[in-house]
Amino acid sequence: MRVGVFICHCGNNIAGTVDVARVAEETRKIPGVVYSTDYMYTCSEPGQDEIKEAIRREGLNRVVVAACSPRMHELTFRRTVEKAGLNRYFFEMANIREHVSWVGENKEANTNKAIEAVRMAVMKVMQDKALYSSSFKVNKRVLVIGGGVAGMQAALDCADGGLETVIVEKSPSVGGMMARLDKTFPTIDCSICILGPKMVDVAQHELITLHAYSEIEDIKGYVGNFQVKVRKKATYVDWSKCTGCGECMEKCPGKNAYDHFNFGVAPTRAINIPFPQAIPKKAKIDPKFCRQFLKGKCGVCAKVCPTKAINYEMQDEIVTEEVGAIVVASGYGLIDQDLLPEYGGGRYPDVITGIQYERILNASGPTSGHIERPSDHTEPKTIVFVSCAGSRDKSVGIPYCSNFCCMYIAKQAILTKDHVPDSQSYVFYMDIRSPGKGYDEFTRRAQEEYGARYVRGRVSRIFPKGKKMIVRGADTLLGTQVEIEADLVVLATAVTASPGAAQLAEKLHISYDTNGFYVESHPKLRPVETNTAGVYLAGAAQGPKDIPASVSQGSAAAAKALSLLSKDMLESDPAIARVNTNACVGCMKCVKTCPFQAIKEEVLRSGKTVAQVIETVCAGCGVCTATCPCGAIQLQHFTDNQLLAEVNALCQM
Amino acid sequence: MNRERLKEAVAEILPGVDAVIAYGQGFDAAHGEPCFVTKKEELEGLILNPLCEHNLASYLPSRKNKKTGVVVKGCDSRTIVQFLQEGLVKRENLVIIGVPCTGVVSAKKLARALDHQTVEEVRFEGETVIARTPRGEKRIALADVSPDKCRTCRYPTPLIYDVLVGEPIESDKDPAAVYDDVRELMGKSLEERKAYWEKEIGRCTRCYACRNACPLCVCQDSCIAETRDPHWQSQRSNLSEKMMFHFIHAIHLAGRCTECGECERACPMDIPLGKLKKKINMDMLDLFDYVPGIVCEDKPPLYTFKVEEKKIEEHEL
Amino acid sequence: MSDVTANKELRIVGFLCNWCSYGGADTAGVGRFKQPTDLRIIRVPCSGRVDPLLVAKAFANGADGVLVSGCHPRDCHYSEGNYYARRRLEMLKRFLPFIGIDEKRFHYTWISASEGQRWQKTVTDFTKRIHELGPAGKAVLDPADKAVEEMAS
Amino acid sequence: MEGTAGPYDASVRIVMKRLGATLNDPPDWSCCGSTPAHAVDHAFAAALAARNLSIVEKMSCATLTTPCPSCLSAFKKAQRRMAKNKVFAGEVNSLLDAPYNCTVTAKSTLQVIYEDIGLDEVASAVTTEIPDLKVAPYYGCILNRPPEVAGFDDPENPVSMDRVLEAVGVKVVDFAFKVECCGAAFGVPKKETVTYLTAKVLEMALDAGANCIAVACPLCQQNLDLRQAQVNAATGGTFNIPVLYFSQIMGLAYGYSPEELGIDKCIVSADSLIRSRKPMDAPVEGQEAPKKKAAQGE
Repeated sequence: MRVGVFICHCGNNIAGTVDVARVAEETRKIPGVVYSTDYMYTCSEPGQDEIKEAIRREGLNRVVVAACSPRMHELTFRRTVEKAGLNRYFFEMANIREHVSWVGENKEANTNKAIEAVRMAVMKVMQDKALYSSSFKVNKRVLVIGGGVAGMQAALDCADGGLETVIVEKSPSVGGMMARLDKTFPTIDCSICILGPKMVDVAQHELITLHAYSEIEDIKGYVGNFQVKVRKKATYVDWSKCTGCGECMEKCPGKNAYDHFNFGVAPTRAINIPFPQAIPKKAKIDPKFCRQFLKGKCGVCAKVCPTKAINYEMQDEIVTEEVGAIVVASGYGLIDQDLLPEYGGGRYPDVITGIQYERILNASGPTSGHIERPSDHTEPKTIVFVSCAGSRDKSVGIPYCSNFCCMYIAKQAILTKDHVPDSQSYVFYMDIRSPGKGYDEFTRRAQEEYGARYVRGRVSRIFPKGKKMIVRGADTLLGTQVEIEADLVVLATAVTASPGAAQLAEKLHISYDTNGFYVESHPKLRPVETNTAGVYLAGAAQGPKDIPASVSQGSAAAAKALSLLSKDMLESDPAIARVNTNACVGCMKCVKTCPFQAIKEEVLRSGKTVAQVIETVCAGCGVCTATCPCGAIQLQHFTDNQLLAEVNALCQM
Repeated sequence: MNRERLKEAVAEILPGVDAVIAYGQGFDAAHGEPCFVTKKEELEGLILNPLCEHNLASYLPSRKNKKTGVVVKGCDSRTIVQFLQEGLVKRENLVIIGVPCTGVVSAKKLARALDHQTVEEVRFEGETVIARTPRGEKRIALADVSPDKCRTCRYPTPLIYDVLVGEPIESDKDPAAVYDDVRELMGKSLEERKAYWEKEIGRCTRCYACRNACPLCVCQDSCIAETRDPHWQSQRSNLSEKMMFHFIHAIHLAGRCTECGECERACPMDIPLGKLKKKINMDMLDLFDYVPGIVCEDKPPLYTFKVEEKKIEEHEL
Repeated sequence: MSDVTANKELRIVGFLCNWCSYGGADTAGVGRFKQPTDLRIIRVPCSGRVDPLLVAKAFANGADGVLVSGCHPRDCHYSEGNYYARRRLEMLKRFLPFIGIDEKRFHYTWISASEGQRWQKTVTDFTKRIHELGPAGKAVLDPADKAVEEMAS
Repeated sequence: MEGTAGPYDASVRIVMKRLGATLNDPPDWSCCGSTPAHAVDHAFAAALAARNLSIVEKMSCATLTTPCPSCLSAFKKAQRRMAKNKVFAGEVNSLLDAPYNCTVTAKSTLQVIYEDIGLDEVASAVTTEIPDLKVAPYYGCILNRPPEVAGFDDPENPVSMDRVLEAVGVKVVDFAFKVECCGAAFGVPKKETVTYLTAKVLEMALDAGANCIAVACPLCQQNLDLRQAQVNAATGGTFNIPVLYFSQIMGLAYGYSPEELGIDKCIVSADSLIRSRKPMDAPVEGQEAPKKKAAQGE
């Protein structure tokens, strides 16, 4: 056994609070260690060359690097030792930066801690076994969850890259939030006009399969080979027949169905096509409002449908898709007004949310683009915008900034002036957050060219007075209380994780933060990857994002999927469970506890029954190893002996 | 306990099985021992009395695929139920002869009561044991020489059987008292408990008799107390290694031990090994409302989980 | 081990799952959240990998405290590992005092990769607790041991 | 309570009695400390409140109820802080002859009626209807705020009083200033503030179509009622809207006389409104009608 140890200064990051020279010197005394040195930046190219050189010069067959976290550079150094001809698993890292130099103040204690961390790594590396990854075929198809702009971008990029792509969208049409917007900042170009073509591309691309009005039921498998069950929810309309003529919607007597697309600004029909540009442009019935379902008699749509597409007996259908990579672009949600009782909590019709206002501004919206008060359909002259309605407010449980409200409020103020020239907009804000190309100029235009009055302060209460809504708030710049008699109040309600985000995360085995947004595997360097191989993030599912950011992340996720699936075979991680058939007594307790059903019973020629690991299915958690009473099933690279070596290194008797 | 009816029952099933595991007379009058009956002629050797202390179910996993008949007392039957829970035996390969039991004799306790004299004859009159030694006859109450498990026995009648020899018996023991011995020890201070086990386990010779006798020690020859890979412990016979061995045994039996008492019966050093497992059983009952070896359909608690654990709370620092 | 630290420090072993808690400890490092230096970290893929016997072994070898930390329930990278861990470790925590090991010396908890501060607090509080309890003290030597030690010396 | 708020005291006792709840006065109760005390010293303020709580503990009553929100929050604050902070609790108890062990909880009378007695009970006792009455329920600033202390009803849009009054068959208007500050506390130092704030509340009540304001706080009652003249003088307004305790309105609905309920003591007379009251025709319907309203209420 010839172990070489390399202690990294990491500039001053480690050397500042750890006596690296002494660590190297103490390490040299450990039996088995034949070479030990310290180096300024071990991860740098010369640093890595130094390692390769030492392996040759000193004939090392095991290597330990004491530096940063293995989560940072383990892979780097594994490649290094491999280049020098060692098996990549004959390498261990001692984390003396994140776990030592950065968190301990006493240099002597740190140094001592570092020495022991290294001793531990040395003991482990001496127990390490050579491991060889086997390769397996990948399924060159991609699943995109969510048909918003991020999801569509990802899907189109993947498909253009030649990969079959499946989109699962939970609402009846793709387009997501962007399809609902009127104009987009900072260019004021028509949202649906620039999104529409993308939606059409999605529909027409021969490599894209779209499951609209569908949800993820269950996901099994692993990178390269996922099996996904998709629940196609019953629309009660046979979409293979439906031409989207809209005849049914015309005649439907169920006139007050809740309009999800318009966020309830106005009612829609029980059978409806969400919006003119919908993709697919198909009708669906909302049983909650359909007379046929409520009263058991009506059938008007069935009568008028020219293609006889209506089917009241329709049931949910489960289809299975096999894919190699998954892009999660499930989008975001918005808080309900009831969380804001001081603003009326939804009791006042003329206090609406930003997204509702978008629909009112929108030419294809319920008011055909005429700005009116929901209460009496009159044209408002004084409009007050309240930013941070819930955002940056611990008492509502939302500590974070919703990212794009400042910008769309400025946009809506500008559009309001366009629609109603004699109107006056007020904007209550905490801070104007407009860090983006042309963004700050845009908010200034809203103020300077369109005369929107910006009031720095929070709104304490909104209440009705006659036909008006009184908005009372603080003007922290004037240091006084202000009251504005508004005709219409628009709340920039806080952005949240999309409903059901947590359940989806559990199906995907990815993690989500305290606010329900999905967690990327590194905040800076791996922003679209998750900790589950083959699953990537795009759009606001990972955190509040505006359109350009969502689109770029969509493309980024697609790039990741493309590069993953550019290979025909993937290398399996050899750090999985193995059974020592001599030791296995066939009690099959491991089978009972394996979270992945990766262990099966097998009868050897000798007639002995033993456990057998299905290599491609095993994810390497090691629950089986902790279950096995006779230590017959061992998680490679984390075997009992390897962990015991570390324990013994720490606590000698 | 009716020997004649047992012989009939064994004779009846014998043709259909590979062997019937029953009790025969041991090396002296004070001991019973397991005996494998394969032929009618061997029936005469059978005994059925309080000397039938062993848990014969222990042999079953090694005969998983052989059709086997077995004689079990109430306590022993729980072992079979546990085997079935864990899939260690096949029900269809078992013919179970159950015998309701009013308590057995601990050979060790009897020897002690007779001051380790040679035993020439042992008779039973109801609840009394009459033993003849060179010093003459001695009458001893069965309760005084029965193993601890009998004193809190809740299941005198087997929980699972194909044939029942004798009439079912109801337990007259208090269910609450089962874990009194554990509670008593827990009542002591940490230091006292430490000292207690250092004294008890200090006597251990690492002969592994307890492990070999244990019906639920599935590993047998690949026990990690002896292997090098994984190398959990050295062969040194010092206290911490002894402790470690018994720790292993206890943890491996967590939520599985049916408290048949074989470990204590087999231990030449009289170490109260049952207590270790009973403590964990007590916690399993409290945490998961689970008692090993009662219901065949149960799942041992450590091989399953609930997303919301009612009884497990986060521990504060 | 240098005498100074030898006298000051106690031996605390931490088993951390790679995906959440080890990441949480990294996050604490990146945030420069200062911590006591006693604890040593052993990285495992999942809290479900932590065999109760590993904890027992650490104590048998003279550890003064053992900490196990995994992903929060529902958030396990392997979806179920920490559920098994929870049952095993709870069983262990209740068993330790029976054989004379103070259950306060053993703690298991859930810390996510984003909870650097929570990690800092856990390490600080647990280390404080162990120092309040003092050294665990080795099992008394029995003759077998004495003999070996004499031979050694 | 027996002083300026006599009518509140009387009406609450009558109503609770009618609803079959027994009220035991704590023997030798003392001042709760209210607003002034905590300005001096927190432990001292808490002690004043805790003293009463500990007396009630000895009476082996589960809850201490007070109609006055100010007392209530004094009690609840003491209770909360002592339960959360053992050190503080020790400090406070050292000031008391008998320690308070945080076993009894303080509740406002409104809360007891709304949660413990229940709307059905409330409705079933109704015997009289008052058709002309249109009430604006005014909860005041501290009855259910701060939420973590009060732990009752919505801090911004409370509804308990609305429901209770609806249950006794009274028309309740949607009132936006339920928890608006009436400025009472500034009565002495800054009169113009009070008149300004009070005017807003009164005005909003009228705008909302109310002809009467219901309150659950002696200070609010006194302020809104007593100061209307001042307000009119200061703002040139013509306010003349009666301000009644919710308990007084309940009393009327239960058929008690204005005198018993101390309504005659109001500065702004309520006679014109309550003249309209008449007994329910048949007792059966009399039972029915309010029940229905109660149902709507929920």
